[in-house]
Amino acid sequence: MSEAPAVLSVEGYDLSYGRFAALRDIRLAVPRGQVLGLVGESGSGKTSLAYAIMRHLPHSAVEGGGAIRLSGQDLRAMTAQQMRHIRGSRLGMVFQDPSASLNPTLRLGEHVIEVLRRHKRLTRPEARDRTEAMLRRVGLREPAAMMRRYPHEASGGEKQRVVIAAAFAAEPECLLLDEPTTALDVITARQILELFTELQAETGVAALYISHDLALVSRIAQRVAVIHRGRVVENDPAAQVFSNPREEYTRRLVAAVPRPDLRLVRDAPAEAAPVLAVQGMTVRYGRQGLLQRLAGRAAPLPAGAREVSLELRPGEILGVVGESGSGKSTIAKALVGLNGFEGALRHEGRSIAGPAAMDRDYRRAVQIVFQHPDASLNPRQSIGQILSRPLALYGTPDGLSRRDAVAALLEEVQLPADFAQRYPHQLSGGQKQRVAIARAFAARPKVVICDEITSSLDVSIQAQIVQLLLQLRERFGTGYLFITHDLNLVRQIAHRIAVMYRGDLVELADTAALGGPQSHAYTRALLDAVPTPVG
Amino acid sequence: MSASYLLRRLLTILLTVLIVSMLVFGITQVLPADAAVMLLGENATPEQLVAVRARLGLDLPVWQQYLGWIGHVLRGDFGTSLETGLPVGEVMFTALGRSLLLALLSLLLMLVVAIPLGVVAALRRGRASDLGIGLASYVGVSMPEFVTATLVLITLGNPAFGLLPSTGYVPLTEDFRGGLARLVLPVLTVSVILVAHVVRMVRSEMVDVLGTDYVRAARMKGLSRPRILFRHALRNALLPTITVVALDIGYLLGGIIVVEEIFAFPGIGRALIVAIQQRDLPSIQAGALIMAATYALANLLADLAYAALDKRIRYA
Amino acid sequence: MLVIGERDGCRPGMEALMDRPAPLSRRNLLAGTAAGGLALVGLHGAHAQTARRGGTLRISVEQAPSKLNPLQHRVGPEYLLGEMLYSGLTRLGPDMAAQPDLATSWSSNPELTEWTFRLRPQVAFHDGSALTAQDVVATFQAILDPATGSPGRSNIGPVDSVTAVDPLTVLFRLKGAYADLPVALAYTNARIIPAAVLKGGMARLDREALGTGPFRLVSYEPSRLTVLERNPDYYHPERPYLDRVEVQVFPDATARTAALLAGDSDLMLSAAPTDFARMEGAPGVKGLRTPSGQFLNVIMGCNQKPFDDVRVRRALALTIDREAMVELAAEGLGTVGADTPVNAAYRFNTALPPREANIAEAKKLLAEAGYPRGLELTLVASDRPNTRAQLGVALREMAKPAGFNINLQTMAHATFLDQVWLKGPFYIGLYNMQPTTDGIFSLLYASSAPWNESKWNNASFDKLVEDARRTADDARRRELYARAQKIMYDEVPTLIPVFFDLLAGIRTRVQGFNLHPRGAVYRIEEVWLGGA
Amino acid sequence: MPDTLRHLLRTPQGLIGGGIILMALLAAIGGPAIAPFDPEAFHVRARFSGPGATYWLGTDQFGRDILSRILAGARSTLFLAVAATALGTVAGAVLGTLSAFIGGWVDEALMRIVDAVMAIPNLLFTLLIVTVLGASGVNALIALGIAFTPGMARITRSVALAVRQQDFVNAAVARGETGSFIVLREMLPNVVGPIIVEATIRVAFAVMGLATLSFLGLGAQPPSSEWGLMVAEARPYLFRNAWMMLFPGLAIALVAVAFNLFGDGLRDALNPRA
Repeated sequence: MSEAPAVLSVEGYDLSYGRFAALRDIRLAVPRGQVLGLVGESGSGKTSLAYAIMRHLPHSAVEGGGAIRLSGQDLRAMTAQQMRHIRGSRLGMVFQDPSASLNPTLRLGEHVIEVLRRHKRLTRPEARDRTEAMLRRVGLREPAAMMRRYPHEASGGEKQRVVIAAAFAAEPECLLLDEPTTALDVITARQILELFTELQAETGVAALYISHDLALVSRIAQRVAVIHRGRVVENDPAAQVFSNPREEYTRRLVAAVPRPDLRLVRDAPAEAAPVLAVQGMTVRYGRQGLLQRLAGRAAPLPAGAREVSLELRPGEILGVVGESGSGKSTIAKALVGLNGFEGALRHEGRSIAGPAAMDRDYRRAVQIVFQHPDASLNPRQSIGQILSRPLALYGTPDGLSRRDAVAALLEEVQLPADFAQRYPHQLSGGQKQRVAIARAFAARPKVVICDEITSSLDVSIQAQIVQLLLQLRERFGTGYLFITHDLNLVRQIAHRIAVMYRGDLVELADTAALGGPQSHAYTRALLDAVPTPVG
Repeated sequence: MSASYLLRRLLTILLTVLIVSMLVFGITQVLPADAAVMLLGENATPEQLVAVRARLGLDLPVWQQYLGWIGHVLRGDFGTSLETGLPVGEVMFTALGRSLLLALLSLLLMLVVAIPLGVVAALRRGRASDLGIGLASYVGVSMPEFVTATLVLITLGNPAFGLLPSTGYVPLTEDFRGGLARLVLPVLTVSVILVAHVVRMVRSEMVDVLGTDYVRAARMKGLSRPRILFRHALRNALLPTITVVALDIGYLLGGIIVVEEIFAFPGIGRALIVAIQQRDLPSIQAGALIMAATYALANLLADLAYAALDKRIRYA
Repeated sequence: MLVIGERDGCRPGMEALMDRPAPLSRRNLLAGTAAGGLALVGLHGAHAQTARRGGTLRISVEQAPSKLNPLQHRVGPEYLLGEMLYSGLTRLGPDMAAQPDLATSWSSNPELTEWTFRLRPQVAFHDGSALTAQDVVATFQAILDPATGSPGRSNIGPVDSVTAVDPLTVLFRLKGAYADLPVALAYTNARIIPAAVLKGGMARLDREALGTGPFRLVSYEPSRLTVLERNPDYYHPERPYLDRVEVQVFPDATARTAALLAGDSDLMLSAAPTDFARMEGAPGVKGLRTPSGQFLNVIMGCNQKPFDDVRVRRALALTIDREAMVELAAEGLGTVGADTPVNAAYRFNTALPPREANIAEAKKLLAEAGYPRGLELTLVASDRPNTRAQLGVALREMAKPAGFNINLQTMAHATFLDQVWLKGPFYIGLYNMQPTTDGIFSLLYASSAPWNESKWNNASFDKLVEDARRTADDARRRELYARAQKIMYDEVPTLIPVFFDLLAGIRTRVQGFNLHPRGAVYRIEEVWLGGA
Repeated sequence: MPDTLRHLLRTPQGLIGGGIILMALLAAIGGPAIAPFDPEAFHVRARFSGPGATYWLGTDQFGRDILSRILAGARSTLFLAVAATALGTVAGAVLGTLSAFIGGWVDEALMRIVDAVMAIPNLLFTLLIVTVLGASGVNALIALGIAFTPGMARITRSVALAVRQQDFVNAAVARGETGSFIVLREMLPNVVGPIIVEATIRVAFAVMGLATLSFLGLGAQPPSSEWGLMVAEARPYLFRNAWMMLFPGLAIALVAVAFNLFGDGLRDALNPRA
């Protein structure tokens, strides 16, 4: 425990919503110049805590005992009016998604100016000058021009810089950061994180950094508090939490964090002919409007993916990484016939000309699992119905009855057989994704395309799902086209990794060789940006 | 927004109006009425009818008649009324002018009343004032204009009380005060449903906006309440309302038909009702077409207003 | 409740015959054919005070006067304009007798087949040109020309030819004897138009008015407002008294009444029975009411089953409680009818005892006619005016106990005219009062009548009407008409349970206006405005 | 579905709206039986009565009992409104789904026409159709149904397109399901919810629209006791007996309010966010 006086301290704080205890006996302290990481999975209470500190709670919240102090003053004793003067000036907050937290109809400069005018009592010209300086400080190259823009005219990174400038504008004593990089792509996130670290060191602000990403937090925070079901279960120096967790929960959490150095797949795929081969595949979006067609001025349609060539051998796990919009999902959709494509696609040596040519054999062999299980399971069908459908299409194995086959499928994905009667909304996110996986495996496919299937899940669930996939592969010899933006995860399991950037496949290499001196500059930047766990 | 966008929108409107013209023309073709008989009365001899049909082009195939008609319309000639023999376009556009006056005043009143009410309801969500406004707006949305109009007539317009003149129309240029006084009751009636509708819209938009991250962010920045309300919340809440108002113009033009009939207001709605009752085909065609075109233009204006206010929209 | 034949039972032309109001019988004998200049002074409104010049009269009407050409007028508001802007040869007095207008005197040969009319000298049209016999000839030729589409064509009598004897004398030759010609020539469409205008085609008259009437046209916006101003060159040196007349259109009766009560209009030419009581009670306003020959009749196709059997017709007539019907259909503002189209408002009428309701007798007749278990019928009523449906609903209820099961079917007026009128076997008609008894009989009920809706075709009735038309002696005519009426009473070609009074509303400062039973006579040039 | 019902009755809108609709339905079914008088019987001596002990809501110009007429009129009013909505909804749903599913130029052409029709103010369009068909309750129903169709087609199409974007439909396509299976089994059950909500709210518009048509003389015809017609018939007697007009007017407003409330409640109940 640090001995310096705490800027922010939470002492034995309780909070509940009705009978649900959201926070129990929270104790935290952040001294000046330090960053405390607060890590927890969804529903753990970390965001409730942030708003409790900001004194912005819904009417249904009931506070128990405890105190929340800012430089010794108890914020719980403050009136709403007093709080309005503390927020933004002494206690700032940065949100997850800059696109949502900036008012779309206000110019970017105004977001900083309003803070300075309010809390620093500056005149408009003074505030404008100060803002320009601030924006320059947060690394925006043409601050004056940027000030005149609207949020939609700036990139995500630029917007988050503006948000950070606004947060630091009034020189607060303490900052709360609620997943400030989650909505950004890896490289930008890295830059924002560096900017924050610099500013934090420069201003000596005390910061509470909230995140679900243990690896990331362990790199920027001096101490890490782990919150689980409303309780802080562990509060230790960062390195210690990672390398030597005290609590069982933390241990599990740490174990679940993907570490590229811990390979989960050891075998190499057999040197056989590829099940799936793609040569020069280009996928275009949209269609020509009626007017354009009539006018005969058909402009070429934008391509989501250009000239991509890939091969997948039986049992191979091929990772595909890239930021959003890089074209990874586009390829996935083309492979299952949801998009038309140009170029060649071969399945076990057979040429597939387009979606229309994908016959039952092809579809049986190539299955897909989507990112959001909420959207990919029909809410009006029971799990049993959902699973029966592929069985009806592709046949029920071993002369089992349909019902038994459904039960068997559920068992394969480690769900109880009586789930067949349930509906998707009665299942948790992880369970739903298991159902989606079961649906894909009902066809006994040779290839399953996993399109970001773990990215909406908490890290511990993610680990279980990955485990499941690997077991199934063991059992059925299935190959995966594993699409993700999580480099750490894919490096744990993939044999080879394809890197996509703005529609182009920039690199395809063995996992071990990735990032070597031969690697593409983008690949290296990507790898540099990824926070790997300390320790 | 670019000139080519504007051009494209105008072309779309033209296409829409063209389709409407076909529909309207088609409808008037199947109406149980014969223009030649209408013109001559039933004392006409068969030879006369044949002659008149030839003169009017009624003996031509329907599509030729349509082309002839639309050709004239494009040159600004809507034909002459079978009833009065007056040029229909002139009559309808004069009437349209009055209806637009009525419509614009109703919109104005609606905005002045509905926005503050909607905001109050949103801010006081779940409290008595919100429920009261909500209930009133439910009732307002559910009252047909003729019921509202009659209620207005026996209360505010009741000659026994002598509050307001209830009927008729005097051009504002002739008698400004008298003309305005005569507009009060119709405007009031038309506004009721609009207000009720828009209040609900403003309220729900406002509730949504108050729950957004950027309003929460503004709160967390410790900004003053007026600044959060006006600069951050209201502005964004009103944007979608504009679209609703544009849609309401369609209702407005329809509702005006009944209101004009009841208050003896000589607008395009009443002109149309009269035309329909008299089976005056050129008047029906012109009136319906002009109304549809007005509606389409109003929608374009709303789009442009939206674009001017919402910086996110870029019309390429 | 359209007093003056809205376009209503009356399509162009038919309305003619449906709209004749009746005379106030007391004044019957006053207006002689040869009254000459005397009648000019007008028995119309005998004013106690002296008329004052000046002011604007605002008249509200119930529908747009959508035709300006007087030869084509069909409805009340148009007749109003026609009368103010134009003049006829004769005009209809309050007693239903002809009075001089542009003709100062007239005479006929003893056979009643040739009539000579002397024109008033030095009368000028609004464009300054002088009125001559040629204008009269051209006007009547235009009316008789089917191409004009003038409803008056069948109402101006059996005119064969019209010729100018000299610049101020016109000779009418008839196809047969006709005692009522001077009255028939007062018809609403018979307005004299300059021959020069008619030669140039009539389209001009859709936008301008070129008459000899007491007022000139200032502006014409049919659906809203028509403005007229005093014609300083009108042949009567003092009239009109008003400087200006505005005709406002209020289709909605409630709105129209409200405008009168609020003082936004001075004269409401037709009032709804429901609003009549309100006007009586309001300050500064009074209701005007005159009994009239306007009626609703239930047409039964006498040439087809089941109405070819007179017992069925009589049975239906016996179900009606006529006193109640006056209440229900006319709000009490009417008189009981005895199934003949003439009543006390006409010059020639013989009162018949109104039929009492007798359900037992009705049942008996129906059974005798072969319908012991009742009769299913569909009665059609047009939607304008709403009194038709009102009467239909009442009839349906009254006839129920006798075994008549009547389905009421209402339809748009235009559709009604197109599909039912003159064709259907069972529907409700509306007729305005006609100037003469002959008119209503020979236009509606004679076998050869152009609007013989019930196809009754009774030879003895036809003969009586024909004889009366050739008879100059009033007593003899009255006798012939009484016998015709009796035949109708027994045979019941149509049901006529109610005659409607004509109703209007007026601001009390308006003087000199009298409600004419015929409906289409207004005499605005005699109106003047008193103090507030 | 029982789940939805429970949710629905838990929202205040759903409860109040449902309650009023239930009452109206009872009147529609048992109206004539519970009416104190024959709705068509004249009481000539008691014309234009105000509300009182004998005639609870007063009598009309023929002395007919207003309460009995309102009860009897519930049937035609509700039936016409619901049927008009159903007609428009079914026609619109078929058009919209087809348009969304076929796509391409068919979709484009259909939507252009829909846009054009929607550019005609609704009431005007209805008026034109009734004028062609002739004035009667059934024709008003048809006209209103036709007038509702483009709007419903629009909504169905956008809901269908949204559902079509869903991954479960993608999954079905990727699985190689037939078009009809995808439309009928995967899409349709998810499209009906929002459409039912929309349709419920439209019943309110239908009630008002039919009343307006009757008011203009183009809807139900005497001696029907359809509420809009009752109001229209009462108008001339406004200053004589305002109750004649007030009660059926209130009945219309009440039922319209009820359907509005019920629709909003349904929307909340079907909304997963609620």
